[in-house]
Amino acid sequence: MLTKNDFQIIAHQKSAPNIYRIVLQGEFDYAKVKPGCFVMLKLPDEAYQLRRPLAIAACDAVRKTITLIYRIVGDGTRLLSELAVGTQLNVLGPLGNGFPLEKVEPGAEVLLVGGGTGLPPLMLLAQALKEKGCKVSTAIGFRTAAMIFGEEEFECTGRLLLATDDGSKGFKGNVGELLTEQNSTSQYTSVYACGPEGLLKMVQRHFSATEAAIYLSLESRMACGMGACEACVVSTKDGILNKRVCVEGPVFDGREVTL
Amino acid sequence: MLTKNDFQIIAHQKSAPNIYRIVLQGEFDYAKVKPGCFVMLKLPDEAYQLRRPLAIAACDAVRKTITLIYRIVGDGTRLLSELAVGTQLNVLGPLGNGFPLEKVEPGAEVLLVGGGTGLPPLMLLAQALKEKGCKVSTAIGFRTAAMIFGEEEFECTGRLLLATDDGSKGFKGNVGELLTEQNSTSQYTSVYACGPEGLLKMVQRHFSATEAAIYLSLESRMACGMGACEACVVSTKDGILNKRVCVEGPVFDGREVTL
Amino acid sequence: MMAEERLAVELPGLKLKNPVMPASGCFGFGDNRYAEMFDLNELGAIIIKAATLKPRIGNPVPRIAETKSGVLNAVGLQNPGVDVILKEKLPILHKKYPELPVIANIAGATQAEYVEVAKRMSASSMVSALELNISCPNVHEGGMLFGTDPATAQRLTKAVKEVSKVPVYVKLSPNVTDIVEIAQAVAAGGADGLSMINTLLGMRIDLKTRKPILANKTGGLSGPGIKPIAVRMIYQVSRAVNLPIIAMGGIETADDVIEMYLAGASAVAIGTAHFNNPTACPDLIKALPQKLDELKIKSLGQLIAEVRSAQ
Amino acid sequence: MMAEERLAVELPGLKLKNPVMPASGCFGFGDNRYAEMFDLNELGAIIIKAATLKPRIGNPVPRIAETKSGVLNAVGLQNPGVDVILKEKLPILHKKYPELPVIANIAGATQAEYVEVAKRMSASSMVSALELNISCPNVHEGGMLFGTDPATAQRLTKAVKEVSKVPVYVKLSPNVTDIVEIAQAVAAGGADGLSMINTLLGMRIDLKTRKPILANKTGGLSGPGIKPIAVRMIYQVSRAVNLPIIAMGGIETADDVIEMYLAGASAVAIGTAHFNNPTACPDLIKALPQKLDELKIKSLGQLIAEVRSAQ
Ligand SMILES: Cc1cc2nc3c(=O)[nH]c(=O)nc-3n(C[C@H](O)[C@H](O)[C@H](O)COP(=O)(O)OP(=O)(O)OC[C@H]3O[C@@H](n4cnc5c(N)ncnc54)[C@H](O)[C@@H]3O)c2cc1C
Ligand SMILES: Cc1cc2nc3c(=O)[nH]c(=O)nc-3n(C[C@H](O)[C@H](O)[C@H](O)COP(=O)(O)OP(=O)(O)OC[C@H]3O[C@@H](n4cnc5c(N)ncnc54)[C@H](O)[C@@H]3O)c2cc1C
Ligand SMILES: Cc1cc2nc3c(=O)[nH]c(=O)nc-3n(C[C@H](O)[C@H](O)[C@H](O)COP(=O)(O)O)c2cc1C
Ligand SMILES: Cc1cc2nc3c(=O)[nH]c(=O)nc-3n(C[C@H](O)[C@H](O)[C@H](O)COP(=O)(O)O)c2cc1C
Ligand code: FES
Ligand code: FES
Repeated sequence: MLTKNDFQIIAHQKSAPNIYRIVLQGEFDYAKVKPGCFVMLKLPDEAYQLRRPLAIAACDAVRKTITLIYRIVGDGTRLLSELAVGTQLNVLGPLGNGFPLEKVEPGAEVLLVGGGTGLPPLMLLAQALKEKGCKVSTAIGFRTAAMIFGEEEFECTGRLLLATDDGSKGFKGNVGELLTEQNSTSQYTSVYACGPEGLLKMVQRHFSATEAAIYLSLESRMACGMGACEACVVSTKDGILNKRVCVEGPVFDGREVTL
Repeated sequence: MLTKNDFQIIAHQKSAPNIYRIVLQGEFDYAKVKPGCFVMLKLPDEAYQLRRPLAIAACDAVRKTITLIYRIVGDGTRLLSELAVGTQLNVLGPLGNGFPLEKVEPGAEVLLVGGGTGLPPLMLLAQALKEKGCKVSTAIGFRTAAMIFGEEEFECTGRLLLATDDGSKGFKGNVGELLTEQNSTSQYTSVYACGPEGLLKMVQRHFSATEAAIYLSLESRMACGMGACEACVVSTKDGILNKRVCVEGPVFDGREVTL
Repeated sequence: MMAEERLAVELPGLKLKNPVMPASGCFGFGDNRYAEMFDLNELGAIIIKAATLKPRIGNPVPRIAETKSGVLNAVGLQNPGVDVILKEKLPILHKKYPELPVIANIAGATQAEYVEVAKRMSASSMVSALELNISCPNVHEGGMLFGTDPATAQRLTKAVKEVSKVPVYVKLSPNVTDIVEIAQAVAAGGADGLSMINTLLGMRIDLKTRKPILANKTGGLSGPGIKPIAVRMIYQVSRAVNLPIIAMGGIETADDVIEMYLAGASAVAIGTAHFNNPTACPDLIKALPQKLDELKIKSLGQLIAEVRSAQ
Repeated sequence: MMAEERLAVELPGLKLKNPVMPASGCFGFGDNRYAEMFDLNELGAIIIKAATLKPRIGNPVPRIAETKSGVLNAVGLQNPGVDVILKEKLPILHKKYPELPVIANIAGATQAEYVEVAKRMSASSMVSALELNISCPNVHEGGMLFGTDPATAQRLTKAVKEVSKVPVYVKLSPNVTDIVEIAQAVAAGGADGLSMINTLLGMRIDLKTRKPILANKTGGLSGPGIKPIAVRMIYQVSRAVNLPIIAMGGIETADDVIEMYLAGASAVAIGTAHFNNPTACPDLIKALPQKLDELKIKSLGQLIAEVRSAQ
């Protein structure tokens, strides 16, 4: 069931410069949440007409909580960052198709590649893949050491490959260079990526010649989130804008989607 | 000095159906506050472009607080009523000319006439007149007993004449009928009124043949509150809309203003 | 009076149990997730996404930008074309909701195209009325051009009326100097009703890229920020032209619906409000009876009559 | 570069230390309480309330209504007439702020009246430029009519230019089908610059009285809700007409100012934002240098040049 219920903010803190982690408690269809799914938050100010899509980074069906991690990029996320614990927030969800977990075998070696605010959905994914018995490696990149977040989460679920542009922590360079240097292409049966367009394109290029299944989680400006307005479309192989990120996505087959 | 500072809500409760009392703490020019002065509150939602004018009902320069009493009449006051203690509210003020207290002598018999949300400025006025040594009578009217607010305030400052339309408390009828019945026209040297247009007109009629000074506090839709936009004008004797409620008012000579 | 009867309104070709319908472009062809949140049978009717003769892939992305109390869209009439709509989309909708009146929004680049789409669409028993979209600001041929010149608008309306088997509501553009003149022209062309208003042409520019946020550069502005313009136009037109008006433009609450009726509307459509509140339509339908009580209005039918006679 | 130099802009008749000025009608003649909140010398310039030949008492009240992210006003050009303004209002302003450039907004019911007001106003050494208001929606004669017909607009501009001793900025109405056509007409009439945009014609209706809230029925819509329309119009006009543009319409923040520059503006005026924030102008002036740093813009002058050359 898809619902729009009021959730209560039960925790809200800064995790890194401009990055916030918010825990919301409330009722929705926890059984339908898959890694890669997202919610749309209504901002508590009447001037804003669009909900903000944010990926579910963690989900606890027993305590009835979801965790979101977001970066302040504009007015909406700035407003969000100012909300106090105890405030009610209206949550539409769960939305979107998640990563197709049923296609991966226990014991498989899988790679997660993330950057920026692409990390949150990968956190839930890493958890799920680990529970399934996969060998999870995660490659993530940041500008500099001070910007890093999510390190613990990914260390808990497997091997973490960390890159910073300035080398202040981990590999010096971007995630693409890290993967090239590690020569890590062939051992993975599935590769999952979420992050800026450049990172997704790099993953497409890097693994196109391999046998690995490639899954990319995309962002797109959304209005309805319900598959009704055609705002959020992306192109698949046939080159026309025929897939809606909000219902057919946000996760797409990396061999089909045109970035 | 005129300022627009953030005040903190330190108390906020319902006083009667749809009537709220809010106490705000903050810095502004307390020395400039006279009975009849008002503030303009910025609503904490970007969709609202106009501040809401509210009269100062009580003012404590030592504790640095002002008390406002408002009725929920539309979206703005509804939003206001939902704000929790601790919230910051931006206050522009003090605004307007108050009642001309310098013109009344200690010992004088004065009458305050109020209805609806005209009561708040009269509360501060009753206090000031009492401190000046005047004999204060206040006549106020409500629809029914359950709607009454401000009773204690006016009982503290002098004689209270209370009317309800349905007679559920005090005189049965409106304030005009109460004054007629009491035959109270001649003993007052000054009459101060604030409330709906009908009540103000009644006061004009009722006291026009007397010697009493008549002061009416008016409401008007405002934009700037600064005397710049000409939105809030009213007519004085010459019949043209030439006085701005926000700067020349809200208190006008009842023998000059055209309602 | 029963709750339902109070909300019932009758317009050419449309017997509506209530006056609330999703606006064109904000509800697709009903084949979306809204049906998971409420029963579409609760709606007064549904106005489907614009149909063109050939499939249209629409504009490049981004197609949407936010503004204060508004939204800019430049979807660009993406649709699978009238034949696919008739063969694949409408049958699904009709099977699930056989009683739900469907208003088909139609668009074209030339008069001939409009006429052809109207002919095919109106021949379907699943379609109760046409909404002639002469006001889309997001396509480069046709679209808004048909809605800004009175003579062109009149000619097009007449041509479509000649072939249409169902009543035709002409959807007017607010991007004109004199909306009354256009309304009079389409009335003279034989329109059965009007839809007002489509979006206002607007733009947002990204400060970093220095380019318009929308790939199409300009887009159509909708949402509560434009409501006062819609109210003004409906007020002016309803006094000049004796045609029923389906009102749209920023409607969010029952108060907004009544304001549109007082301006001169006979029914309402809801677009942008869906984005913050996916159950905007059923919420409004539930809120209306209480609002009527509060304002001592017996029924919407009577309100329409009272407003018209007070004009 | 010094902070001041970064914000300085030069327009016909106007050497501005910064591009921020209060918009006409929202700041009176400077004789109001804003001066208690900041030093008016901080402003780039001031655009005074519309002046007409004879005193005008304006429209009946209510003159103001609120909308979502907007305000409707129907003040109706209340002013004491050009002679009183020149004799009583401007000297006060000039004495207190001798360096503050004054742009005088002028209006009229006939071309002859406009011309007469322009003649008298522009003859004053206290006036740096005229803003020719051909777009006021709140008066029944003249006003907006001059701004909706290209030929009339061109004729009026030419007549005013012939008598004016200072540069003339023509203030355009957004209530038109084709703003570019009007801008081209006034450019052909000899305008030195443009002011864009005036308010959009709107209405709110009171649910209880069933009557428009404004006594004048319709009013002009301003505020952040109309900004996307202003941006679009400035973008279109700046590409078609080579005249400097003073931008207005919903500007609240430094971001909004830069967005207007990216659309094609050379200076900005602030109206509605004053109501929520009486220090909107000085706040913007203070915020601009940091915003320029953030966006790596050396100066507004250079930004104007870059935007023009990228067009
Ligand atoms: C499926 C999905 C999942 C996402 N998950 C996350 C997440 O877990 N953490 C996170 O920090 N961000 C995530 N994003 C991006 C996030 O939605 C935007 O950063 C956010 O909406 C920006 O809002 P704003 O008001 O601060 O920015 P503004 O730029 O002021 O927003 C203006 C409009 O543009 C939209 N917008 C701006 N940037 C983006 C973007 N990158 N993607 C989509 N819409 C955008 C906004 O939603 C809004 O409608 C996700 C986006 C999508 C589509
Ligand atoms: C000088 C002055 C002092 C006032 N003092 C008080 C007071 O102490 N207590 C109190 O309850 N009310 C007082 N009012 C009235 C109060 O300002 C309005 O009730 C309030 O602004 C309504 O806001 P809203 O958003 O709920 O109503 P809406 O109707 O949604 O407001 C829409 C717009 O209309 C304006 N408006 C609506 N009603 C009035 C009104 N009666 N007077 C002025 N503007 C109005 C609002 O300010 C706003 O701009 C005073 C008004 C003035 C001018
Ligand atoms: C995303 C989106 C798509 C739209 N598509 C269409 C369309 O295909 N045909 C049409 O006539 N109007 C279209 N419109 C306009 C709406 O039907 C409606 O006239 C307008 O948005 C004003 O109503 P609102 O403020 O309630 O959204 C669209 C509006 C939006 C926001
Ligand atoms: C209360 C009010 C009065 C106005 N009076 C005038 C006027 O006299 N002359 C004029 O050209 N514009 C007038 N305007 C329009 C503004 O100058 C400005 O063009 C418009 O409001 C858009 O800017 P904004 O959104 O920043 O307010 C007035 C606007 C308001 C809100
Ligand atoms: S956001 Fe509307 S279809 Fe995806
Ligand atoms: S509210 Fe602007 S002059 Fe009074």
